Amino acid sequence: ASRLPRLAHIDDYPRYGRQMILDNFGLQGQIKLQRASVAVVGAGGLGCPALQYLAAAGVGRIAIIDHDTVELSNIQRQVLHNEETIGMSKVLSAAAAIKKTNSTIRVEPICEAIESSNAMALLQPYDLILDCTDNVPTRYLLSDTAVRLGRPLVSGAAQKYEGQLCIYNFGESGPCYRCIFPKPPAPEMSGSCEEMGILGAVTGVIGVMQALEAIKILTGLHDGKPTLMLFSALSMAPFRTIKLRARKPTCAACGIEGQQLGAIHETDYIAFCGGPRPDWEA
Amino acid sequence: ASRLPRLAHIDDYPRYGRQMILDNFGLQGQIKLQRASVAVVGAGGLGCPALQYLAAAGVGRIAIIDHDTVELSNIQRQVLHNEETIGMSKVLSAAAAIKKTNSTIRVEPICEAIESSNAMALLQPYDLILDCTDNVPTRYLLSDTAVRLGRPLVSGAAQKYEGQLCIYNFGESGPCYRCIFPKPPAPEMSGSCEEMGILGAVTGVIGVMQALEAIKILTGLHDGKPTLMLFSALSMAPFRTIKLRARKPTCAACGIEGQQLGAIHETDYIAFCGGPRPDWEA
Amino acid sequence: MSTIHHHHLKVEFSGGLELLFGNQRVHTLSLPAVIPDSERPSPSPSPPNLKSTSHSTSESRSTDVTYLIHYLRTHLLTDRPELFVDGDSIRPGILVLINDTDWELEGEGAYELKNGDEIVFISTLHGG
Amino acid sequence: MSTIHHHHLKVEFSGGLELLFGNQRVHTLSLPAVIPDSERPSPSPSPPNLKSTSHSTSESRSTDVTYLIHYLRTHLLTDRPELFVDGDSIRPGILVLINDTDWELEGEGAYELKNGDEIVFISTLHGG
Ligand SMILES: [Zn+2]
Ligand SMILES: [Zn+2]
Repeated sequence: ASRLPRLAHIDDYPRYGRQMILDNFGLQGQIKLQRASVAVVGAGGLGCPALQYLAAAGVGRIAIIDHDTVELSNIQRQVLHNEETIGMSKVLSAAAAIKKTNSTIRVEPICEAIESSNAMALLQPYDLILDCTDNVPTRYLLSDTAVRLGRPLVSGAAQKYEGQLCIYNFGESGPCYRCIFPKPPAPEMSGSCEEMGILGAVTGVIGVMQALEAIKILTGLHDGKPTLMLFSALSMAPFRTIKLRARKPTCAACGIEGQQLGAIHETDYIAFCGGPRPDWEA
Repeated sequence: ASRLPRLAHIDDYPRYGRQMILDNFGLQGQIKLQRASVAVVGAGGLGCPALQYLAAAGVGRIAIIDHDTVELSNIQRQVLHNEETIGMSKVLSAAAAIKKTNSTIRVEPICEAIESSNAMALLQPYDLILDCTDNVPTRYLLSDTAVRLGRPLVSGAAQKYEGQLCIYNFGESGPCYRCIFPKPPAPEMSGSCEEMGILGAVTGVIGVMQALEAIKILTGLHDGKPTLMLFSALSMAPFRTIKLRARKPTCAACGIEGQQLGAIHETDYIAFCGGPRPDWEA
Repeated sequence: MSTIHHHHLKVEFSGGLELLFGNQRVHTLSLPAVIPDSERPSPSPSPPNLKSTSHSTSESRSTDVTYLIHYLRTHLLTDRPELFVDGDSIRPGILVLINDTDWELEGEGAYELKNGDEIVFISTLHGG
Repeated sequence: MSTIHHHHLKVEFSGGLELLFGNQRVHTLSLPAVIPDSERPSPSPSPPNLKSTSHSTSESRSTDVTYLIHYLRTHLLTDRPELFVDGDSIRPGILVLINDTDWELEGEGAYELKNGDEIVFISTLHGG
């Protein structure tokens, strides 16, 4: 007798009922989430809200990759950490919090700095990657790794009152980070080292949107069109969605062999301020 | 000697440093938050993320008003509750969670259903009200009460893949809920009783935005223009901001005496389905 | 007039209203820029003196939002008209937006449509 | 030509670029629709044969995004030009948007500006 696919636990039906009755979601959508694996790189201001909603929605396997420990200055926006977890590894603090939300999913805390030497191995097991980091070199590394592994990369960024959200390397023709930004910005414009400030709710909006986009991709609800969302918390119309170029045949990372311009250098990933271990406090 | 205003705890400087260095925020903004009081009505899908970011940002006094208990079906989106708090009062579950985030603020769990008989007394002590409820009668009640108390009302709503956000009764000329919707919608359109379904991250986006708007109002960062934000998670451009009418002189709730049309009836607040105690699961 | 000008419009429904329109959120329409009297909604007949003296004027009346609502009800609505209109006007609880602005700031039903206008009908949400 | 047509443009900076433009995010500009050769950026002179045969053509060249960048650098930039331009083009790490579309889909610098266009310059964010 043929067996219909079903959820792993009988309790999953009441737990996820509110989303399973949605149009085009259903039992099939829930099963897709249950079977999905997601790597969240960075357990800071973006990673915390993203992890909350991925775990609550029932994504079956979630990796949390970060090498930092919780500090008092994080609590203002990194909502999975709290006064009691100050000093603890961020991945353990975050993993404990989302396991309390959902004990039925597999949570994999990985307390390592992601670098060019380990990125492929760390990210290979996962269907989808969330970039919740806060520095330019790691953004290039994650994009290049997502291209090599053929994984979509849901990338969030936030500073001061502003945020950005983009899905890279998605579908047949979605661009990668290098397609849009072939060269890094001026170091003076990238305040990962100097202190720029951040309003917590701004990282909250972008982080939740990262979880939402990931859920849309995993359940097949995403339309696949490449867009960049800009958020500006103090503007009268705070959101703007931009239509983006397709993948560039000349892109050094994702272009067509023979047409590619330039090459990817290891040196691209060396943090240009403060040494090789960037601070992921996004 | 004149004493400059300062934060209550020496630890508040590292805790809130990332937002205090923002343009137009500063120590003054943090002191405004510390002195502010906010009532969050509904500790469900909207209330949970809103409470997280209000508490993390250092709002000095936060009331949580809800009469429900935590159920397994809530966990999919109500991120302050977890498997361990199933069966507990939502206000106690939420209060315990945000106290762990910030032990320096005053959290007031109020386990009561808000009704026309107690709304004025319950909400009078607070500078600002968040509507995180999920039914039409309570939305009218909160708007009318906000008008009578002269408080801004940051109102969020979400169902299925959609959300809405609006600030009512704000500033000199901001409209109230009745200015925009003088009469309730068709009961058939308001699925507070029947099950419409909701994607958790949609309530997350709207709830975080409610906290953000509240923080903007309390710190003086809001421009005061009346707008309605529409969110549609599956659209290519998911956010739309609408320019709204000013307060209506003819509004039964906030209009000018002598020009008002109609009157507010107690019966407006009787839930038209399922009895007088609406279910606040927003 | 020998040629009929048309306005191309984008009409969008949200907050559950799309369920009344074949569960389709976005519709593109082409409406004549000028509506003959015969096609206008006429629950209350025009006063006789106006009718007799201004035939050509009324023939050249521009297509407005009131006509659009009438048109949507007649041609696109697939379900339960009482949830969209209330007599000749829009049902309470529905907000009409003209190019991202509350229609009350634009003259409500009397707003004359232009080519490229975007009209949105939303039902207030309240849930979770 | 006896009258000079102007394009009214909205120019916006975000992602930190506003700091280079007097910390003002939104600027409204009025630029002539046609730019005389003399005012164009000329780091590399035109080839002589082109220059000699097409004087009237080049005089009627329309204002494009390349000229706008040159204009912004010359007239509005208050600080550190090397963070906005790199030689004659925009600095790496900055994305240009023309009416909410990536400029690469619109011809990049060669896009001819129209009245009412909205041009946004964003710097990629990376922080938290
Ligand atoms: Zn690429
Ligand atoms: Zn009113």
